[in-house]
Amino acid sequence: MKKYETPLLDELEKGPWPSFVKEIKTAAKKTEAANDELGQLEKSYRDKKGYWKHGGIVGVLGYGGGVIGRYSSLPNEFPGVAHFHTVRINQPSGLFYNTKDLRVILDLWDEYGSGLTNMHGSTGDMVMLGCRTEALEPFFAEVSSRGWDLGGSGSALRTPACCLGKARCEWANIDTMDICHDLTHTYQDYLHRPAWPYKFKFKVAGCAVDCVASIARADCSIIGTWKGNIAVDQAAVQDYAKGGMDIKAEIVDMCPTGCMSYDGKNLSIDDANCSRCMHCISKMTKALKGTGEKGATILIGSKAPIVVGSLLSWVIVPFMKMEAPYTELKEFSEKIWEWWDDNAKPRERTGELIESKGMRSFLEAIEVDPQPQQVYEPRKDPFFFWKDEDLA
Amino acid sequence: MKKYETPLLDELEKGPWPSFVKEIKTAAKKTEAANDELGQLEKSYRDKKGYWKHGGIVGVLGYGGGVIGRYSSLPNEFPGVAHFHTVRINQPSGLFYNTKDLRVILDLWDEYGSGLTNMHGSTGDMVMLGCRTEALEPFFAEVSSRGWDLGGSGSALRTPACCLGKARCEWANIDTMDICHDLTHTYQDYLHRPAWPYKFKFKVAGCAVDCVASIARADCSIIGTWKGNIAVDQAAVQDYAKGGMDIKAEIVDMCPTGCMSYDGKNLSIDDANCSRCMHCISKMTKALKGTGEKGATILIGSKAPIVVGSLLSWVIVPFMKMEAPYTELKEFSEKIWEWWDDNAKPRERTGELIESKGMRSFLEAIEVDPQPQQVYEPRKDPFFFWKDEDLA
Amino acid sequence: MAWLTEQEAKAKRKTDIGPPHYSKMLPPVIAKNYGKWKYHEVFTPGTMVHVAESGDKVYTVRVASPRILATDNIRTMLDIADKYCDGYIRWTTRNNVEFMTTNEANVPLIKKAAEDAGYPAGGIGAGLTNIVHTQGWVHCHSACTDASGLVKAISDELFDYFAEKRLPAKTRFALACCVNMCGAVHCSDLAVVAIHRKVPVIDHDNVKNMCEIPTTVSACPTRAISPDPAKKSIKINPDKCMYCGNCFTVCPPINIHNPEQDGVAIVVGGKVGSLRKGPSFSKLAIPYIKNNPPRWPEVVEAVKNILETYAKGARKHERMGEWIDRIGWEGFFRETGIPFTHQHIDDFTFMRDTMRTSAAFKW
Amino acid sequence: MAWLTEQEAKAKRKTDIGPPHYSKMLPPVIAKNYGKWKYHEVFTPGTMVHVAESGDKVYTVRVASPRILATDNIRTMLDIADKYCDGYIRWTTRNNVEFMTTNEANVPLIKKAAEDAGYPAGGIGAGLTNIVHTQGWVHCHSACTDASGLVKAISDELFDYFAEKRLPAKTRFALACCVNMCGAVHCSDLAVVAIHRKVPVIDHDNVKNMCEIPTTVSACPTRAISPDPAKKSIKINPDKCMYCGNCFTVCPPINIHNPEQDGVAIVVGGKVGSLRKGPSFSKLAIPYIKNNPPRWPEVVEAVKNILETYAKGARKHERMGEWIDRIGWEGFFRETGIPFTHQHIDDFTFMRDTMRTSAAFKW
Ligand code: SRM
Ligand code: SRM
Ligand code: SRM
Ligand code: SRM
Ligand code: SF4
Ligand code: SF4
Ligand code: SF4
Ligand code: SF4
Ligand code: SF4
Ligand code: SF4
Ligand code: SF4
Ligand code: SF4
Repeated sequence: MKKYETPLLDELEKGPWPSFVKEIKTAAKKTEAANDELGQLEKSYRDKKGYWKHGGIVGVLGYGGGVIGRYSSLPNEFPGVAHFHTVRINQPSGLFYNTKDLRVILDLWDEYGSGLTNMHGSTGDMVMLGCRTEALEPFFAEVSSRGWDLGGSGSALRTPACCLGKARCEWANIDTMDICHDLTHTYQDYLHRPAWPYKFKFKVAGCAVDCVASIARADCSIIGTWKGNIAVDQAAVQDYAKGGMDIKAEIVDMCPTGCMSYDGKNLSIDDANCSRCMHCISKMTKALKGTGEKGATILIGSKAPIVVGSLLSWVIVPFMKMEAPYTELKEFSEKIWEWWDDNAKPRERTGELIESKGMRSFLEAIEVDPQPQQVYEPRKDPFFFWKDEDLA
Repeated sequence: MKKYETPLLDELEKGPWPSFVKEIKTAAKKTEAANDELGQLEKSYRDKKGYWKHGGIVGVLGYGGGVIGRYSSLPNEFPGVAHFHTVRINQPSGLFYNTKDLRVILDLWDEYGSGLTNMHGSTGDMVMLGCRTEALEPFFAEVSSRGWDLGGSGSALRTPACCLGKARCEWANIDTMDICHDLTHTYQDYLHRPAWPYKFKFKVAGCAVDCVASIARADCSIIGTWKGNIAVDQAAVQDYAKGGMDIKAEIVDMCPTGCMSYDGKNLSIDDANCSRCMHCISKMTKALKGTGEKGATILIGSKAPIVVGSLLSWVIVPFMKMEAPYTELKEFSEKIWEWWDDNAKPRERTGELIESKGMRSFLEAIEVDPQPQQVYEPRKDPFFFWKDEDLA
Repeated sequence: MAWLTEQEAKAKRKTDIGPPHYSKMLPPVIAKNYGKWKYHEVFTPGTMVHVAESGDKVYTVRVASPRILATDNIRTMLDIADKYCDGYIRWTTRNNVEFMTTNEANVPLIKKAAEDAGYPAGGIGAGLTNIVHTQGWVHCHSACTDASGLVKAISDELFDYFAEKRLPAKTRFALACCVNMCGAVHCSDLAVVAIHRKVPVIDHDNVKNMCEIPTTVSACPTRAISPDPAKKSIKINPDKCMYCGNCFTVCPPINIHNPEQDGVAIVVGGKVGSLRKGPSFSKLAIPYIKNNPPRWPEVVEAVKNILETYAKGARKHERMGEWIDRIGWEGFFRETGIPFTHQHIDDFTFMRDTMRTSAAFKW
Repeated sequence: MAWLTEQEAKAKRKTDIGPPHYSKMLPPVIAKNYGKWKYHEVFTPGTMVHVAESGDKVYTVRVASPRILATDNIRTMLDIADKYCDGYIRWTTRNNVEFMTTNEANVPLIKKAAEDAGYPAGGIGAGLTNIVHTQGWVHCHSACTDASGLVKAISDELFDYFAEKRLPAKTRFALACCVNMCGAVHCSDLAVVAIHRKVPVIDHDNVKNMCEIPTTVSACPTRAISPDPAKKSIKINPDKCMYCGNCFTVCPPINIHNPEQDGVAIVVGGKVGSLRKGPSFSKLAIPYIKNNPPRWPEVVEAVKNILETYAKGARKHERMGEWIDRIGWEGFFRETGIPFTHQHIDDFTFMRDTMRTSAAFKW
């Protein structure tokens, strides 16, 4: 293997934060791919630009996604990265691993790939970084025979993701990991075979804290919530006070709805006006707990800014029960896909289509009634549409 | 004169609120115009529709505005309102009158018009309701010879208006009545001879309370403010407390910036974080007072919803001194008109043009620097323009 | 008095002289203390005093006006002003009438005299002032309801909030007789705006003579209008029309009036001042109530429900919109019992800013 | 290990089996107390405990990761997990690594072992967790800065806020190497997004073979692109282009990269959770800083200034955006000393919602 001088990258081995340059150098000891990645990257640092071509279409037999084609624009100079495709392996729900199973993947990746990974990609996949075209099939055969499968890419269902939820969090209102797993398995076909106008992402969070940022980057954000009161353990409140918490300033005054009061002894909540924002619960977890019926709020439409500005997901179903096999959620999703598939232009995300067709068409198509919980505020201009059926 | 049966309108003579029907009937005793107005209006009530035609162009010699043409669509049935034009007489600043001068107008109106008025129209004019075409010239000659003039209409400067300001209000930071009077007189030509793409309105309020709703309905809203601290008279604060005011709940907790505190004795204000919203001052007028340099915030662009939704005025100049002869304000306004006149389509208001051309073009044209006070928040998407001069 | 002849008129007329100087119109106490006021106090909904640095005081009595005023009745007001107010009077920016006096003893006399003339006192401080409104069927061709009549019907019902009862804060009520909204209806605590619900009807024969087709086409904000070359007229795509009436304004043969389907919408929660919450637009509460003259009982009922729900629920100094901000719009619809419909969802221009993008809301 | 032959691969491969079931991946204490957790406590930025209703406890040590991980180094982590964590490990949704144990005594040992391997503990509670980022020059053709290197440079400088120092609240920092923003950059407390500033350059000879012209034309959100029939190519109106790169994504012969003018913008004040203030977008703080690899000192300086101004000014539990809401954006620019430019004013789509329509603001 060539030995590259990397004076610029070497600067990034210094300092307390773990160094990605060290990681690449570690892998570079084993694979030419990682070694040439290092060389090409040094050149990028020198020239202030990347040296990758537009991705080409590569993949494994019978799948339309799961691999991102990537070719160096300097294949002669850096033959090890002439092909440098990404293989997305669908992560297990919640990102827990037993070391035994994970070691198997690592060994296979040293054999077939660059030895470099991302644990994980932004969507959630185990991203295997740097694979030659001819290695794709055998690598896939190896991993799939061990019980793993690829994640999504292209105009398809993307790998669903979730927060760890009930696995280790006292606030989970729904079984995020199970929902994520179930959706992933139910919709394998949509995931592997791009057949839609564009990508569609699910993310599942156990509560409004949203530790998987679902509201910002999922066409369908599923967020756990409850319908009852917040139970207050007054003794535990007192413990927090004794521990030095300024309950008035930190809890009551920061409650966004102003529905709490504290008289120095008892904390009380006007539950009808609580918006279940999770602030007080998160700061006094030993004292407060949501009670009553559990379920999820379903929000639709978020995405990154290309090309008309980012969207956050919109509340569509304020409350949906979430019990396996999640039939209501699935029927709901399928109605959305049908409407989207019928109406969208290529590369038009669900949220963008709702914007262009109007919320009424969308709600009517998926058979959801208008409800004040769907909006921050009603319209401000006097211009609105009437259908004949409205003019009674 | 015909005698109309008005069973529907008669219903509106009942009840404690002053009755416009009584007013029309009062005038109907004197003029056929008012009498036929009554008859036609009864018919409107019966048929649930108006009986007026689109206005035609009528006016007085040498003026392009000040009169709104109005013709009945049933001139044979109601000959008294066959012509029923409106004459807008420019009100004196602040809407104060001495009875002597006003009586002169009333007498003339009984002679030449219907005897019906609006005191005042929404823009601010004395609205004389119902005049025949042939009466316009002599009526105008009479009133103008007594020192009155017409107000604006059409695509022109509209009659400026103001709150009463220093005349009777302790909070006025600027001399609203003088500014309004001065602008009106300086721009007589623009007011009487429509030469612009559309209407342009000035409204002047002495403080952020905005008792003339300038921010909602003036292309140029001029709102008084100050640059110093709020002086606190602690003894007066105590008087309010003794008088039963809950200073914590009513003042401190309602301060939008959270910049006040009260320890039961002293009220203190972190002036750097006060936004001069006027809440505390308005509720404790004896105790609090803005100090330091006085001037105005200039906001541009508000209008009614036709056709792309209402606009509120935008802060363009956070602070401008306001001393007669208001040269800075006038130069500023003239720059706006020049840019607007050069760029607008017909019937495009200033605010709409700014929207369509972009704030940068506008600010550059009028030579105002970008400032954070102009925005609630900066942009949220990563898409923005660069000019060559920015790429240093 | 005889009409001026054409010649007399020509000789007499002056132009570009502007309105008279306000200094001629000011009561002496106002002129003297101009810019030197110290504080004011509200006594009753109809009376207040302003105290100057000099110690001078001016008492104000504010009285209701129907805005349409006959000259004879204005003269009655002027008589009162001559008697008690040194011959001065003023109107407010909302068209109420103000009598000012330096003599406190005159206050009840003024009130009584005005009331006797039919103009009761009120509107000051934390209550309802008069409903601002525009022309309606009385004068405007664009009106799809009457303004004065509807205002009269509502004001009768809410009269106590003008003259006696207090509310949590000032409540500004406005009425517009069409979506041109000649007023600050779009930024009122409570407002009624008249709307159409049917696509305009075109009198094709007159279009070619009376309209400029390109202007008409481009007047439509939703691009619902296109030329119809066959008829030398225009055509309207009914799915795109949202009944703004702009085409009707620019082209007389287009008629948007439809007596059976025209009516009013109720909007709430706007404000103008920058106190506490910034100026803000009113938002849709009720998308449609039919026109039912002469007293529009359904509209009266609806606005009363909203006003009284607010009066019950809001904290002191909270304007309508601030109360709604605190309880949330879901709280508003819950408390008032008003149904939420497709029309409430703003999917014309502002969907992005108005749809809820948060998992926090109230049931 | 030898590569599978084509035939072997075919025989072995399975499809549509999805990921393994998570139950196989859970440490026993997690499996046992699944859905039955009672509360947690944060000890240090790198350690916390969760206590179950059963009384069981699980201690978590969270350690930093550069996200680009070599298999050999992951194996080192797995060795630690085998030694102290019953053979289980997890990654977080932000790509940190978590070691869990039921034995409190293991906590310092895990910390030490991970630190020795180069992965220091931190990121829990009210402080800075790792900077999420994407591919950059390491792998993506779209990148106009490097992601990993810039993150490394910033993280070194802000390391104490990850490992030791506390902030008023959790601070989420993200970095995107182009405006596609593969992450939640648009909703982060603090974020860096790489941008272009020059109109794309077109390789006209290749357009006809490599692009669909209509697709390319319609890909432009600002309608800056039109067909150029003479050249059988397209042309771009430079006044309309805002450098989004969408044309470059759909048509390879369009090159938007410009090493001297590409750089990054800094955005602030976004958040994702619904606690207190709802989810919200990050807003522009600094429109441009040039690319200066390998350590981007100007960017490091700029974000440090913002973070420390926030740390000094915010109240407890106030996220970056909440602090800014309280002091106002005019307060933000005043406190940080960042200049306000034309680029900050949102006149592309959202001018109406972002221009100040109030007379209330701070000097
Ligand atoms: C690998 C990954 C970044 C990472 O380093 O983690 C990634 C990488 C790419 N993204 Fe992404 N996106 C990745 C998560 C995201 C996310 C975050 C998420 O899924 O939670 C987003 C924002 C959310 C969203 O979907 O809007 C995201 C929004 C985009 C977009 C903009 C899409 C839009 O509708 O606005 C594009 C542009 C496109 O599709 O042409 C894009 C395009 C791309 C491409 C395919 C660019 C291209 O045209 O070749 C990148 C390939 C990079 C490479 O060569 O490795 N990527 N992309 C992430 C997927 C890994 C995984 O499977 O786990
Ligand atoms: C008389 C008056 C209403 C009143 O009863 O008080 C009035 C009456 C008319 N207005 Fe107005 N506007 C009146 C103040 C307003 C205001 C309020 C203000 O000026 O403070 C507004 C909202 C602010 C604004 O300018 O946006 C207003 C916004 C409109 C609009 C919408 C303009 C826009 O850009 O959105 C129109 C439509 C038009 O211009 O075609 C309009 C058009 C009209 C016309 C001329 C309708 C027409 O096409 O014939 C009305 C004539 C009515 C009539 O026959 O008497 N009027 N108009 C007000 C003027 C009296 C005066 O001079 O004092
Ligand atoms: C006379 C008048 C000005 C004029 O030049 O004519 C006026 C006069 C005063 N206003 Fe006003 N306001 C007048 C229209 C307005 C308007 C404009 C409008 O309604 O179209 C507003 C803006 C309303 C809005 O924000 O939507 C207005 C919002 C206020 C407020 C703010 C109330 C609030 O809490 O938001 C105050 C302060 C207060 O009440 O504490 C105020 C206070 C005052 C004070 C106390 C100012 C003073 O120190 O003299 C005056 C008497 C109080 C009163 O009426 O209760 N005035 N006031 C107007 C009377 C209208 C009427 O007949 O009812
Ligand atoms: C492990 C992880 C979930 C996972 O499935 O991997 C997680 C775990 C916890 N989060 Fe989180 N959050 C995790 C990503 C997030 C995200 C998503 C993100 O950053 O992309 C958010 C949304 C951030 C936002 O709003 O922009 C998030 C916002 C929170 C908050 C809200 C903070 C706030 O005041 O706004 C809390 C509550 C708190 O800190 O009081 C919280 C609290 C918690 C608790 C205490 C929940 C619990 O009871 O176990 C967990 C440990 C606290 C900690 O890390 O400080 N977690 N947390 C994620 C760790 C990421 C990391 O490596 O740093
Ligand atoms: S989103 Fe809620 S349930 Fe999920 S990990 Fe975060 S706090 Fe726990
Ligand atoms: S969850 Fe939020 S809204 Fe409800 S009481 Fe707690 S802080 Fe207030
Ligand atoms: S706007 Fe201000 S100065 Fe003018 S009357 Fe109202 S409170 Fe007084
Ligand atoms: S003027 Fe407004 S912001 Fe300033 S101290 Fe008073 S209430 Fe607070
Ligand atoms: S609101 Fe409409 S109907 Fe009423 S006066 Fe104005 S233009 Fe005429
Ligand atoms: S009413 Fe308005 S939307 Fe309908 S056709 Fe006419 S201009 Fe267009
Ligand atoms: S943000 Fe842009 S450059 Fe970075 S990985 Fe995503 S598409 Fe590639
Ligand atoms: S970079 Fe974006 S705005 Fe510029 S031409 Fe290409 S697609 Fe259009």
